[in-house]
Amino acid sequence: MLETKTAVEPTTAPTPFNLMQTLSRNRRFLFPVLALILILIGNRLISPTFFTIRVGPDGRLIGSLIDILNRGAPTVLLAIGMTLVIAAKGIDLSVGAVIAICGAVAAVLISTTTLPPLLVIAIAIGAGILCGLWNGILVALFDIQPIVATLILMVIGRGIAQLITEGQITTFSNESLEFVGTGLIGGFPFPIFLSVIVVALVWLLIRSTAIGMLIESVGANDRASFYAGIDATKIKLLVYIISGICAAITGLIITADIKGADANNAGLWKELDAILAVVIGGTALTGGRFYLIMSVVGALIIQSIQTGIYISGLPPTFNLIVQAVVILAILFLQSEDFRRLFTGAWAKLRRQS
Amino acid sequence: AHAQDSSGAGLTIGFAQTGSESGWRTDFTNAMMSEAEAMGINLLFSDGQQKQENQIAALRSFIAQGVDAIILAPIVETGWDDVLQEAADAEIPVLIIDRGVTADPSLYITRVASDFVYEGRLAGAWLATATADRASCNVVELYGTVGSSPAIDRATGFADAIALFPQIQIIASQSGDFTRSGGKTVMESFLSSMDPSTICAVFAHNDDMLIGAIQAMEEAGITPAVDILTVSVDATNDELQMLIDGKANATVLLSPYMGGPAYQAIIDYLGGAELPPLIMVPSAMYFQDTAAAELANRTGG
Amino acid sequence: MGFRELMSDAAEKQTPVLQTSKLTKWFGPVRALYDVDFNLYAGEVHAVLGENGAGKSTLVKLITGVYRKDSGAILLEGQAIEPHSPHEAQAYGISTVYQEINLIPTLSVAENLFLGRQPMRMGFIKTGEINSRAKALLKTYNLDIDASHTLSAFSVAVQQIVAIARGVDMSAKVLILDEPTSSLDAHEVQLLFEIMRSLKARGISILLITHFLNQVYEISDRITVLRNGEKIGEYLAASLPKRELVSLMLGRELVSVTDEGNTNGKAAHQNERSFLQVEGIARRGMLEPLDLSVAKGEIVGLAGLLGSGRTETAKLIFGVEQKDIGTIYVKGQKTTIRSPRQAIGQGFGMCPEDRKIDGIIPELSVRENIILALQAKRGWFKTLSRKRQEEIAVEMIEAMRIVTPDSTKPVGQLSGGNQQKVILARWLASQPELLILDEPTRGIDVGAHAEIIQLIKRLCADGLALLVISSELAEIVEYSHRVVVLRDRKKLTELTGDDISEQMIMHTIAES
Amino acid sequence: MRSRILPLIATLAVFVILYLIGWQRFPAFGTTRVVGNFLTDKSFLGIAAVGMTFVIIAGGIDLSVGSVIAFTGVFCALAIGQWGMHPLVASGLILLIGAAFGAAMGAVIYYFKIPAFIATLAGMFLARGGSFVLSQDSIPIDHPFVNDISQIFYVFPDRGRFSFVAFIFVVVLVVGIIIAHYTRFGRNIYAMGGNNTAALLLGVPVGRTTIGVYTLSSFLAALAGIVYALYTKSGYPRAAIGVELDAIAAVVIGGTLLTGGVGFVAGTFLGVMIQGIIQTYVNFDGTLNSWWTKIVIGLLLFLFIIIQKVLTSYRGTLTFRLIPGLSRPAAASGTSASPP
Ligand SMILES: Nc1ncnc2c1ncn2[C@@H]1O[C@H](COP(=O)(O)OP(=O)(O)OP(=O)(O)O)[C@@H](O)[C@H]1O
Ligand SMILES: Nc1ncnc2c1ncn2[C@@H]1O[C@H](COP(=O)(O)OP(=O)(O)OP(=O)(O)O)[C@@H](O)[C@H]1O
Ligand SMILES: [Mg+2]
Ligand SMILES: [Mg+2]
Repeated sequence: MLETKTAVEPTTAPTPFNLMQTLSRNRRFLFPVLALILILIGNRLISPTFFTIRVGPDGRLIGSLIDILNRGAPTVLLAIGMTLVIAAKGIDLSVGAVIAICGAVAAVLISTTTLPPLLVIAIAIGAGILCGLWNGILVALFDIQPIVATLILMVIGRGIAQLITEGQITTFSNESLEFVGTGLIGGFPFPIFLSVIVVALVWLLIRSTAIGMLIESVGANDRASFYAGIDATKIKLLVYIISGICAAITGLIITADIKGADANNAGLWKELDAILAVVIGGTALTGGRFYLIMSVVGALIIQSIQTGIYISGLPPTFNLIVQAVVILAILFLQSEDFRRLFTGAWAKLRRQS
Repeated sequence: AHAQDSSGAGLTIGFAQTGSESGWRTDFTNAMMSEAEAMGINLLFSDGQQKQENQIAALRSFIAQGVDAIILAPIVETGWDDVLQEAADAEIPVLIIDRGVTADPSLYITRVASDFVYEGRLAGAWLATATADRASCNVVELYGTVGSSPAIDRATGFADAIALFPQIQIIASQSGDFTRSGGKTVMESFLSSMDPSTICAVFAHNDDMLIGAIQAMEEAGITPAVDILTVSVDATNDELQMLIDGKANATVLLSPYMGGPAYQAIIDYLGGAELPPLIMVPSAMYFQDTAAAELANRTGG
Repeated sequence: MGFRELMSDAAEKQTPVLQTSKLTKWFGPVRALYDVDFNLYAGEVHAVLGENGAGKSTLVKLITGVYRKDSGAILLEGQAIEPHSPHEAQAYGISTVYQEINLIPTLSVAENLFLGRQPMRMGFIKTGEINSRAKALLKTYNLDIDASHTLSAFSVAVQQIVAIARGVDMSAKVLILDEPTSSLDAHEVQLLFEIMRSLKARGISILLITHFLNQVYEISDRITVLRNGEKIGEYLAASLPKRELVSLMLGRELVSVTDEGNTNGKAAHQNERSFLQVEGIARRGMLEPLDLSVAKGEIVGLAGLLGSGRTETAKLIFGVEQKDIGTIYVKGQKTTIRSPRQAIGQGFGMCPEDRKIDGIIPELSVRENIILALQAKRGWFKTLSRKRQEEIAVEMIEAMRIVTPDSTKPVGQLSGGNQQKVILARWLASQPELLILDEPTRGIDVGAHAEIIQLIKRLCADGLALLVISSELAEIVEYSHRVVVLRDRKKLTELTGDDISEQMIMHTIAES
Repeated sequence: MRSRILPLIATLAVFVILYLIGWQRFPAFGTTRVVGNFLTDKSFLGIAAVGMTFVIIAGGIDLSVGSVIAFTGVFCALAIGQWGMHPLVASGLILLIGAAFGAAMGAVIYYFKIPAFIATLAGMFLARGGSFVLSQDSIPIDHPFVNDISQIFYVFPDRGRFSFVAFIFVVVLVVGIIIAHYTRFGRNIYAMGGNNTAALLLGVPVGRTTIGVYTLSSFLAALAGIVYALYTKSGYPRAAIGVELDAIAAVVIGGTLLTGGVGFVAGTFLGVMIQGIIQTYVNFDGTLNSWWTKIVIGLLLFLFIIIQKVLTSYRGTLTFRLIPGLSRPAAASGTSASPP
């Protein structure tokens, strides 16, 4: 080669910039967590017993914090699948319908057949995989725009779920299946464990293999990924299938929780919660970089707002407005440009005084 | 329109249903369909999917097809004037079922309905008698879908009734969206955020929410119907079972069997009879001791 | 040249049309521009030169309001201005052609040319006139295309000409050209220079950024050299020898910019069995049947004018586009290649022409971009350990002298030339047997340019088969063992040995 | 040029085919009454969808339209019935409020870089919540002026009606097409959606245009709300739930790419009409119960999209997407711009 004097070294700035950099590096993680903490504190101000956890019968822990984790589990699960789908530049509007389908499948099978509960659960998850596969095929092979492709299943899916339950709430009584929704381990409701397990598994799948990077690559620039030899079709199929599985597990939880499949209402508008959680967590809807754990934080934020509204004593008429205002506040807090507006004003003030 | 004898055979009737948001609604739809079949009526069914505009479009389609009569289960009370006028112009009689409409009564032949406010009052009155001997009774309300007329009316009726009994207070009210999991979630958060022993009764705008709430109570170690009294509306089969099991106290019947009276009214009308402006389907209440008989009656018949 | 001296003397006395003083810009910890004073006088062509990442584009973007300056001032005709957006800069009379092609792929060529300045009648756009005016405008650039077609249907070169045509047509006081010629061949460049001269004559000042030093000397009056974000100096082009210029830019001597003599003496490879053999591949409207072979340890150059079908040939071989007919043999085995994935499986690698669209994954880090192809080749589960990834990345960053604070920086934030190096690094890391390079030196600075040519030769010596496309004939001539000449989407001939020379290639193209 | 209007032609073809099939099965399909119904029943959706078209072409999305429609209805009903405003004054006022609401969302999206999906989702919650706060009940609108207006219609030969609201829809459509293709604002919207960074560098006033496009969308949503209020003569806080999804579906069916930069207002009209046809078909059939209604609507939508895909895909055959980048080069290049 040529004579190799060290290449141009980027000059490093004095300390204040380093501080800025550390801040900006961790900004993505800092602000959602900060928002969650603020909301929890807000809830504590509304209800003095918010942080209190008492022990109920059969050792069940009862308290608002447990509620948030337990009730947040469905959103957490959906948000995980949705994060991957969004990272691959897609979106999955059908998760609500998939919840209904899988719940219906499980409830009908358990109440009308003698299949063992584990098999029923497996079949329900299989239904979720099928749904994901269908979405994936439409998006990856038929090249239909994700929002429309999944809209089709969103419409059809709820119809299918109603078809399975014939529009009734199919109730059942089976301890094993009920355990999925209401079981206890060490006083904690089982859905909490379920969501932790799924988060861990997906995390492992994504980070101990190359799949995470490949998803980000496909989502950020699918043409360049194509040139680099990445099989985008498979990646897209995979993310929709994972989303389908997450929705299926959510469907099982929701169904087991009320010991019945409510095809009409199970998971209704849940897709919006999931998308919101992903975005609050910092993953861009335009695909690319994703932040799995932050999506979980996002889901918990949404559930904390919801629980806060329940305990606030405010008339239900105000629910939506409160939600909108809190969510906007969080997004503003996260927006660098918004913060700059204030830091700028503050700096000016300080300079004047 | 045809001149008809008293059987409905050969009539084509369009039925614009609101949607399929609950088990009760499905019962109602099924009852409408099976009753039509029994009477030999050709029923054109349209599911409005919770949207008034879809229902209006359905009515317009029925008019364009030239059906003999239209039955409308309006999702909301207002906004039907123009399309009802169109039907009148096309000389197609319209019958309103379930919820009411604000349109000029001359635009429809009659309304077959139950009264949501009355249901709320019944529930309130029952609670007042059940707690007559208590010094105070704090009620939590499981509100239906915000802005829907059954929720608004049942809340109003209940509030009217308990206003006469100062010892009864609503201490919390949240929307469970008429769903089971909604009811369970809201009840759960009530139980976590307040001392359960301060709650005397729960009033749910429908049975599904109550069933969810009962599960929440059981999980929190509270005995429903004993520690906390319950009253709700609909009298679905699942709720009757709860009554039989002693997990609930009372439910107000909202009958899904409105098709028969409705078809009969149309046949009468086409035959030239005068109709009363409102045909009420009887309301009733079921308790722990009367539920079993009703359930047997339903599943048997 | 007395004329130039005279002109610049005159310039010294007048106030500059455009002036920056102590302009500074930080990107986090990276100092992209520091205390730069820059003067652009009326009616001059002023070249801004420097290595990749020296801060040239940053200077441009500060002037046009894409970035906000940290400190310093920008003056237009003596008045301080503070453009907040390119829109405002345009209103000041500053028109810019940015480094990467920045046009709207989904709009038609004509609409791109007249976006924001469409001919109007009573508040409404005269659509018909846009197309006819576009056609007329492109005629002056010797481009005879249907301007009502969507821009994305055209090659990079055409898009670049469109961008230039738009910028030039809009220029009022100042025209800024950031590497306008990176995809153009000599003919187009001459055309552009002619147009620049006529603009100059009309008193319009031109800021030119380029890595082609010959072009600098041909057209510019004055040179400002940037290095590492700082201004090294301002010189009259006529009085600055090229060698000195290079060392000013690099901050060191450049040993043997072109190490003399080409490598094509080694015709021995001819006899070896080809690694890749292509027979009669063609696709309607894209390429006429073409034969080609590349052996290991051999460099085959593809030469031709713009639109001659070089990129298409590469795309068909690499499976980016599907061929209608023809066969591809790899190591004598007949193979089907329907996607880059399959091509990579056969040991191919391809560095595409359009780095922004087909090359970089802007959000991913330098490290991830570098190991991407290698990882894709290994599949989902055979992951490279983080440590190994880091090693590869660091090795490549050093070997290719990629200017980046560390391997975690998103590639989208690197300077254009460094992005190009990252893509090259990606393919080298994937350890291919055959490397197809489409314009590998596009946007690369002089120092790196020489390095990349060295690299190509070294790879060849290491036994790689290389198929290289370049618009720079000198470059092709320097390293190719064989040169395939294309014209009008057809292979004209194949030159070998001593026949390989710029004159011969030009001659072949011009003849027939 | 031809390749760009191909989706539009394909959509038109599918529309015609569907219509003919409908006509074949139900002779009433051919009457002007059904055609008039199409226009009238879908007018509010159509108006909102025109606004949505612009937003989507600009590369954004607006989830607030359904809520804005509801808010408008409730506001008008209260303004006319309780605050004693003249309907024209109330309409003018709500159009202003709508436009301001859209401008606010646009500003939040542009200045604070909050994704459109989320900013407008918050807008959706706000507007819906606002309508609940104004009133929980549905409120009838009873005003002689409103009654007169809703009696304006042109009667076709066999009793079909071309109503006043349908007239507004058609006017909005024509104005929309003109804005999209014959104004700088319109072309800037296309440019922004094609490649936001490049548009900025080319001197498109991106901030102004972003705010403008959401203003336009909310303005049209408010207009759709007025039309809806006229259509139902009432205001209802739960009205038009989910209309944004219908509008998005109409826009996309009409050949507009959700990735931005490509699309037609006229296509949106076809998209709306296709939804109308599917709905009318299901209504005429009358034998589908609630769940089969959903399944059939979804399947017809699916079928339609597949036919459209086949008609527009290269060489007329269904090209499976084995080569992801190439089937949509515009979309890919539009989004891979490096950050400024
Ligand atoms: N948006 C950005 N964010 C962070 N760093 C940036 C950004 N844009 C440029 N830089 C950094 O600023 C420095 C100067 O970049 P610039 O693009 O001005 O170089 P250049 O002289 O134009 O190089 P080239 O010849 O390769 O185009 C580089 O180190 C680059 O990494
Ligand atoms: N000067 C020109 N006039 C008209 N059309 C041109 C011109 N240059 C290129 N084109 C068009 O651009 C399209 C793509 O050709 P392309 O430029 O990619 O070929 P190429 O040989 O790879 O050239 P390069 O690699 O220099 O871009 C062709 O359809 C061609 O007609
Ligand atoms: Mg540059
Ligand atoms: Mg090329």
